[in-house]
Amino acid sequence: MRFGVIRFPGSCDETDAVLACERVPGCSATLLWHGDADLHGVDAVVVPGGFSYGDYLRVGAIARFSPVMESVIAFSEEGGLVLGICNGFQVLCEAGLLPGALLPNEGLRFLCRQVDVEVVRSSMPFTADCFPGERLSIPVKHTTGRYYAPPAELESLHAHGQIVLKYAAGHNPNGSLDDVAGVTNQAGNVLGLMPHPEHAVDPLTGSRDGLKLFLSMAHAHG
Amino acid sequence: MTRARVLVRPKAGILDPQGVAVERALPALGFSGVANVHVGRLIELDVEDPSQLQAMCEKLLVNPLIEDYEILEDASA
Amino acid sequence: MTRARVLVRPKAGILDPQGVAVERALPALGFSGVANVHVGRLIELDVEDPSQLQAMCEKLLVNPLIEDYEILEDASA
Amino acid sequence: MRTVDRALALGLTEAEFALVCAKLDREPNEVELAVFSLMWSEHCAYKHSKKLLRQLPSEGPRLAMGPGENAGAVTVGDGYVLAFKVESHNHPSAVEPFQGAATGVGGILRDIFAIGARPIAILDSLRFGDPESVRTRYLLDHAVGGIGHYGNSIGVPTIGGEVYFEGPYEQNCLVNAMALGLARADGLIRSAASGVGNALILFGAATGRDGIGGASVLASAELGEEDAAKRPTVQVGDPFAEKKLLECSLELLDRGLLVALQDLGAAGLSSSSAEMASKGEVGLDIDVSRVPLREAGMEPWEIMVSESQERMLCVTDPETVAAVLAVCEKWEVHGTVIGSVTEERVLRVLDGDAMVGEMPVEALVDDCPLYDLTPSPPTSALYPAPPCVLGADVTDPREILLALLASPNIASRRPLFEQYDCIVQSRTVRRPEQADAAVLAMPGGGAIAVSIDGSGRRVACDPYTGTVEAVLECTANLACCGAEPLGLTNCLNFGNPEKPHIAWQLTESIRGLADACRALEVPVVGGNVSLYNESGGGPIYPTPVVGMVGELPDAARAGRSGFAVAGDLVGFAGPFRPSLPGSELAKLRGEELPSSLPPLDIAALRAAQRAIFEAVRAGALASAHDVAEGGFLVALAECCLAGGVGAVLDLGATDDLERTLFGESPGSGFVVSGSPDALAAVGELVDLDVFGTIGGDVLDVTSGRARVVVSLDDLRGAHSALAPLFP
Ligand SMILES: Nc1ncnc2c1ncn2[C@@H]1O[C@H](COP(=O)(O)OP(=O)(O)O)[C@@H](O)[C@H]1O
Ligand SMILES: [Mg+2]
Repeated sequence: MRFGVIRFPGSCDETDAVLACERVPGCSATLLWHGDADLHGVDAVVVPGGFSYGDYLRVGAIARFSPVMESVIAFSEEGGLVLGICNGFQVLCEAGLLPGALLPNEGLRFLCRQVDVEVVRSSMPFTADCFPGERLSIPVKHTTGRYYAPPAELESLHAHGQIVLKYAAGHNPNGSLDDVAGVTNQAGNVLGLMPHPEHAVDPLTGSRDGLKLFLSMAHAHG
Repeated sequence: MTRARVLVRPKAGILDPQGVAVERALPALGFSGVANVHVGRLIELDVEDPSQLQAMCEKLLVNPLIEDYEILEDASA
Repeated sequence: MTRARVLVRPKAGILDPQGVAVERALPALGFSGVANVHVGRLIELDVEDPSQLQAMCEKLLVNPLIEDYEILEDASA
Repeated sequence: MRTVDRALALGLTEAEFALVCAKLDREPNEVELAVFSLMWSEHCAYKHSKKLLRQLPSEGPRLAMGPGENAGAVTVGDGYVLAFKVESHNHPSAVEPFQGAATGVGGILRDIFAIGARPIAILDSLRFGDPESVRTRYLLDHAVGGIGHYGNSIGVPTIGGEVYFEGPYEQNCLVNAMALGLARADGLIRSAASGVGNALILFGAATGRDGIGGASVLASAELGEEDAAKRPTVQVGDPFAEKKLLECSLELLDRGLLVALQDLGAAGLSSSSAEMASKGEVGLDIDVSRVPLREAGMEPWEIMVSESQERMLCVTDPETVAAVLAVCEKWEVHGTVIGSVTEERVLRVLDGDAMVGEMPVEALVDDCPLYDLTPSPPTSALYPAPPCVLGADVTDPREILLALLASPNIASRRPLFEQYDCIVQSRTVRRPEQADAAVLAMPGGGAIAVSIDGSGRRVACDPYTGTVEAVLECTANLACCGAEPLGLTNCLNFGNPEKPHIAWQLTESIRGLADACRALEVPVVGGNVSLYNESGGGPIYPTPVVGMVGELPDAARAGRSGFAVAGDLVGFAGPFRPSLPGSELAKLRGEELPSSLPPLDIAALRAAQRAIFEAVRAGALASAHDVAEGGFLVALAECCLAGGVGAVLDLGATDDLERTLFGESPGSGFVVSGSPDALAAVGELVDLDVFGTIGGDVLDVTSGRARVVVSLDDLRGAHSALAPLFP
């Protein structure tokens, strides 16, 4: 399986995401340039963390209009797997691929911290290698990670099982509603999350728990 | 060219920690009688065709899920 | 209570990377004829004594080294 | 105004102005005067420190690039080199802490990629006044915010640093930033312009009136009443622009398109072009009318001295100009040919067809007079005693321990470092508070450890020994991670060197630095000097900040500071001879600074540290932590806190309990833990006493009839004292 990792001007974690994908047996990864609409036949797309276009104006706002994002939208509509991490999550929300928005952390500061994340739903392509309720130790690092959706929408996300990952009790770093850490679209082929699974793929640098997300994607692809 | 200002503010009902922080800091500096503080964004620009402003807001400048906006045209000109 | 707005913008001559980013993004979305874009902050607040607004700006709301401001009183009330 | 008066206003002395006229054979015009005044400023010319810096050893088998280039570098195996440098941004940060600190980070990162290395880490070294003061909290909060903003946004992890709070920094905070970069050994590039006829290309951000006369003038004069007037020169950092500049620069190098590369720092185009010409022994023609401007109507002299951030200069063959510009286009950075390399060693400034300045390169770069200092030790105390916050009647060791843990210089820095991305780039093996130094994995499976240190208060007590201590503290931190030192960088933050006792502090400190580096066989690969850190409140503590890089063969065996395995034994190693004068406890008690510190036996300490790093890298020790501020008992508490586990220890009777528990001697004592066999083996190589066992959730220490019992929760509570500073 081949992952494509998007590179916007201002992306920071794209190389880390490539390294994470490459740790999955049988998988490779390539960088996709923001200005190139061609996805080069990749099997899944990762929209990585960072500060695309400086995150000026509003996080993710400018990146969503880049040529590559048009193709990502089309790719997702055909059922392709799209994983948005941190800034990537913000971009996917701005692009309308995921519900809700990300607001400044309650504490207003950038926060880099290892947190525990709970798998709410494991019957889906991104978390199939986890068991329900499993706690994953994954770092967060962001200033704008407070998940928000209007009350009715949030209800519906719960009802449709679209809340896939939650911060474990006492681990919510940013004031996200209902401790939401990661949400999926209705179809279940697009996942956005604020924690950085690509920074939890090797015990040497902290934890290996995040690798499960990439392994799950590979298994889903078959 | 028309000079325009777009005022963008957090939608009512959404926690605005920046507003809260300012509201808390003011009394400590001796300013009393301040309430309802909100912090948003100001965008100033020259536009040839002011009728495009609304579309610009809806497409790029504002996220309607979390923000309200107001356009002030020719504000300073 | 008076509703007031403080418009804070980068001082002339000070680098405004946000303004540059927006100015670059707009044409790509099909909005031409836009220039001189600057992005600043909007602070809205209710004050009992509007004569204190200037002092609030100078002490807390504005960084006078790099920002200018303007006070709009009773703007929406 | 007469030219000479303008020269004086710009900071030149009368004699220097006369020398400029002699070098030019006439009076300088406006452009030339602006350029000379900056090139001959303290900041650019090092006129009060250059002679002293010559003492520093800069040779060694691992040296890949020594002082003189934008950053130094050492080899780290597998064909890689590691570039690193520390630099100050003190005055800009005192004026506007967020942007000052942010642009400080931006500047040091440019120095790293200017030699062709990809930045892989940042560390910060901060000095502020009393955290109880509103001003200090504002400065600290914003400086930390600025560092985080720049480093986080550009995708370079901030993996470590240090902060001290001391009265003399109240009006002169220090913000130093260190950066490291990785390059292939054959991928480094120098800044020497060469090849007559080659094109000079400016790329990056457009040029505005940022910091005109800012950094160089600010950094070359004491802060005084007229600060307000200097304020319009604030530079705003744009990490997004720098990220593009970085990728663009490295791609240009990768494609082999460059002859020379240089960043624009203090004094902007003037110093960068003059240095490139000087190093290459050529001349340069620069047409300022070609420089992309952010503001209309800028004068040629303004363009030459603007300190707009995020800009680079490169030299390329005329044939490859188009290719260079295409790469610039790809990364959306302005790239403009602004001039060319000439044979005659003259910097010519053109404005279109008009010649607006013509200066011999040598005069600009080499002919600024270098001054001898007139050092003289002070005859009375230079600094007031710190305020007393712990009465001398408090003698219960438990109470003292908790007071020390909660004191600003010792309390946990978590509220600061959590604002920094310490993991981007996937190399961080040891994050803040996991070990005494940060550890980064290297391509071949090995690792490097990095530490930055320097206690100004101890240097104020004794500039020579205090500086030796700073170096040994750094090597001790590396040793605890299993690393052997490879190279050193430093930033010398001092007051006004024209005053005899500041001159003495500087002279003694550099002598200490040189002696320590020689004895440890560690080359100084580069550094920076920041003088005139004075205000109405007097000079800062003399503050040499030492940044050091070491290496260990196996990243997986990097040491940890926290107690790891319940049941393991705790030992204390090293020729530790603690003393209380000048310690943190003495500070809390408001005691006067002593006028000297006990001398250190560098050779003995080197041997002890070697024993520690050998044991750590062999995997024998489960933890190692050096005794630093606060002494032995504080070090034990830190081991418990980092490991989340208690320990029960019996030190035996001692004749001076307070000195044993709280005395200091940087770099010489180590709390280690491991199996009985492992400690016995380490004990063969270095003095080592076994004191007890890891386990439980209290720290329980007995010495003679004294006993200290503190729960982990109480330790943690005291150690979290800085949290309220960042509400
Ligand atoms: N304290 C010091 N120790 C060793 N080298 C130093 C020291 N201070 C400055 N240098 C060296 O002098 C040269 C000039 O420094 P500087 O003007 O700060 O460079 P840049 O303009 O690239 O930042 C650099 O190579 C630097 O490493
Ligand atoms: Mg440089």
